[in-house]
Amino acid sequence: MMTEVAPENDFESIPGTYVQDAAHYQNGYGLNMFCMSLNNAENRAKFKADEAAYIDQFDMSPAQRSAVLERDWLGMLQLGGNIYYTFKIAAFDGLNMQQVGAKMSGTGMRFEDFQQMMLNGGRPIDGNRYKGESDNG
Amino acid sequence: MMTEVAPENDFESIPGTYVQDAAHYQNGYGLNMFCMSLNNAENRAKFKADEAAYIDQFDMSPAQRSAVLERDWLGMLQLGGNIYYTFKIAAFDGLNMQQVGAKMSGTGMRFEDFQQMMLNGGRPIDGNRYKGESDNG
Amino acid sequence: MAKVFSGMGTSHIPAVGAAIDHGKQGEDYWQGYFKGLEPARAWHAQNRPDVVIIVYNDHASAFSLEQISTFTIGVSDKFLPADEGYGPRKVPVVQGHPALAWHLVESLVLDEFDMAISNNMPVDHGLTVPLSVAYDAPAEWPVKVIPLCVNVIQYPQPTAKRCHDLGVAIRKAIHSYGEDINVSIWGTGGLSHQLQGERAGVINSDFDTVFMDNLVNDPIANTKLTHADFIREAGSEGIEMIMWNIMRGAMAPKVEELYRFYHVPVSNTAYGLQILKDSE
Amino acid sequence: MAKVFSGMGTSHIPAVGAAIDHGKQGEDYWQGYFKGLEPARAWHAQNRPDVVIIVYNDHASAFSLEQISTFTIGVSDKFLPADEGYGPRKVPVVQGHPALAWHLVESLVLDEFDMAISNNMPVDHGLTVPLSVAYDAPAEWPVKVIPLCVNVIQYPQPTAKRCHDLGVAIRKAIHSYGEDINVSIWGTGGLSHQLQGERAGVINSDFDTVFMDNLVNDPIANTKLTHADFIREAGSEGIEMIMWNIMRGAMAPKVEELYRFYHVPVSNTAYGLQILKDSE
Ligand SMILES: [Fe+3]
Ligand SMILES: [Fe+3]
Repeated sequence: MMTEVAPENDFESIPGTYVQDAAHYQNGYGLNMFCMSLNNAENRAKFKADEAAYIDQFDMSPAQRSAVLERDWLGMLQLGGNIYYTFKIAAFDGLNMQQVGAKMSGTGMRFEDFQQMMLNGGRPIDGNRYKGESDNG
Repeated sequence: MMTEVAPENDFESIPGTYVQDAAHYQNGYGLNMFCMSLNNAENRAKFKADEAAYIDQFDMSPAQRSAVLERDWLGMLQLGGNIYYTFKIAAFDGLNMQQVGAKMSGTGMRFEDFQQMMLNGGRPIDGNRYKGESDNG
Repeated sequence: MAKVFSGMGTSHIPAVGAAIDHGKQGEDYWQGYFKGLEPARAWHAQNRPDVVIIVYNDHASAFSLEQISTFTIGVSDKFLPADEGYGPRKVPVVQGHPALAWHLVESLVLDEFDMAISNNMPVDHGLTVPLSVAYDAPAEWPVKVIPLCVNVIQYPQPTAKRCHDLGVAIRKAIHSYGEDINVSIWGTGGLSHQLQGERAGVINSDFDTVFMDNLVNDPIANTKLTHADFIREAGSEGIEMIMWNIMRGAMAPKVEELYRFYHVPVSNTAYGLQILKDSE
Repeated sequence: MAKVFSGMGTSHIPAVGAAIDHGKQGEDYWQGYFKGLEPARAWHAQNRPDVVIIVYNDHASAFSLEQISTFTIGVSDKFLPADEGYGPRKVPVVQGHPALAWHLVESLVLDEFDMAISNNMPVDHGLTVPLSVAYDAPAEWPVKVIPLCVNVIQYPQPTAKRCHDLGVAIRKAIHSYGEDINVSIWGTGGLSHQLQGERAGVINSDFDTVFMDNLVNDPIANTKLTHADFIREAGSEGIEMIMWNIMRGAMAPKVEELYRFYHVPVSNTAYGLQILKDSE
């Protein structure tokens, strides 16, 4: 984008967060449209029958393709995926949002630990507002 | 509609004009969606093969159905049709906008007369602003 | 003439719908949550409007990245539960109110809100979970519904101020509708939550509390929050809170808070519920 | 920084496209019309912007009654000619400018315009005829294009004032775009015409002339016209003229009129063309 970001919309400084801005939209378009296609039961059956063949219909990069096939949840976000879309794959796999949450933490966090963190009141906001403030833990 | 019309948007007083408002939208929805389907070449082929069977797919009243099959151009508008939509049927029939214009005039106007009226500067606005002002001629 | 009957803010967490649909309300995890809903449900049982405008967002169910509208009003007479990836929720079809919906569209566009109109809009958990929150699992929903779908996913979302102003214009539109009916408005989504990324799971109860306090006493304060404020403080999906501003804008300048319930966690989210009524 | 290079108003009558596509420019009916375009085409040959924002309406080609957005910006890198019922026009694919398009979306939404975004938007005669007017029939269009699609079919259309204000906000957005490029804006559609009903064929040259005069000297006067004014005075499809207000709003408060051409009839329509440039 050849444009100046309004200072109040500096998302770059927020840690561990992939904002759905124009660049993200453009990078993730094909990936997210694939995810959305799983709203349809017929499409889910096709994906189930042959994942690799099914996703070949969509305009996705090799890295996006692998991230989907390997269920690299964090990688999908980094490659333009949006959680509301990529969660369609999690639903397909029978995973819930906390299971996916643990996998996206990028620290090898176990589901049980993520679950306990939520029961304890969630990931603390203190230390997690700005990059470099902490380890997002 | 259970709502008062802002006085500046009193369209009822305009002669020979079917404004695409909420009531028109609701009345004409199925008819207009049928018309729009003719944007697709496969659909045009199906409509060509059997007009009556093709339009049965759409949610249209018997009166709308007949108006389409009989090419009652004014009737279609009175039943909720919008000219941008119903003109798809004219395009299908190979008619141009002046031919349809003549047919909609509701006075049995011939195409040649409509054409000449346009060459003479169009239908005059004077006498055609308010219902009852003139015969819209 | 129609009047504004009540306002409600509520999160629309899909897990709440799943808990109700699969009869889990009695489980340890859910008991405290559903107990907190009881007073709200009792109030809703006694205080039933004719129509509810549900301000919600679609979660890649009806609308994709192909076509994103800032504000969309559903003008159909019915809205089917959407298949979000695991089959549609087995909840009643939502009955619309086309006459009021069209009146809203007319009034809002003439008031310089650039609305989109949809006649075919399957509704996902964003809309149906709030109905379950209020009415549990009836055979038919007891109210008619006008869906008002807001883009909260794609930056740039409408600003917090624009959302409040839309609410103010909705109030004006309701008050100019000629039939004597009661219209409620619900703002849904939030409160603080982040579903995605290394920061997934972030919760900011202080922010949520101040936001709900401001909705009662100082709604204009909530219109000054920027996109980055929401995303940084309330998590990337916490920005759904802008939809509560639309609800609040449609209420009188002074309101009474009839009930508040706040519960952490529900799934990865801070759950909030607030029932508001115009002050006399 | 980018700047506003020029503005143009032009009708977008499909018959003009058909005349060009089928080589009828020499026929008696068309000679006077195409002669009147010559100075405009000569000017466009010498004065080429990098990008043109084409404000137009879709005619039941890309969008149906199912989903109607007030203002839609096309953010794709290309836009295919639409099949309007007789196969797509055989004109070049329209090349987009996603970076500027997204900048417009961001700037406009933050300025409280409730835009819709489309990534898949075949373009009909509303957009391609103005390109043919300016550039005839080249192998590739010589400019990149950002389509800005306006609802002019379904009441309530945006008001004449809202359209002007959108233009003003577009000017601000262009001026805040970081690349040194020239951006033109075209308002299309109109002038007076009514395609439908017993009053089909109505033309109001006095109204058209005053409207074009006002675009030069008193653009605010054109923002005071109501929906009924346009429909009554300029015909039911004459309301397309609101799109010229968007163009005018994006120009400086004072403009110079470089060229005007007015011709009746083209098909059932009064054809108008006006090229404007900011005054120094
Ligand atoms: Fe949500
Ligand atoms: Fe047009």
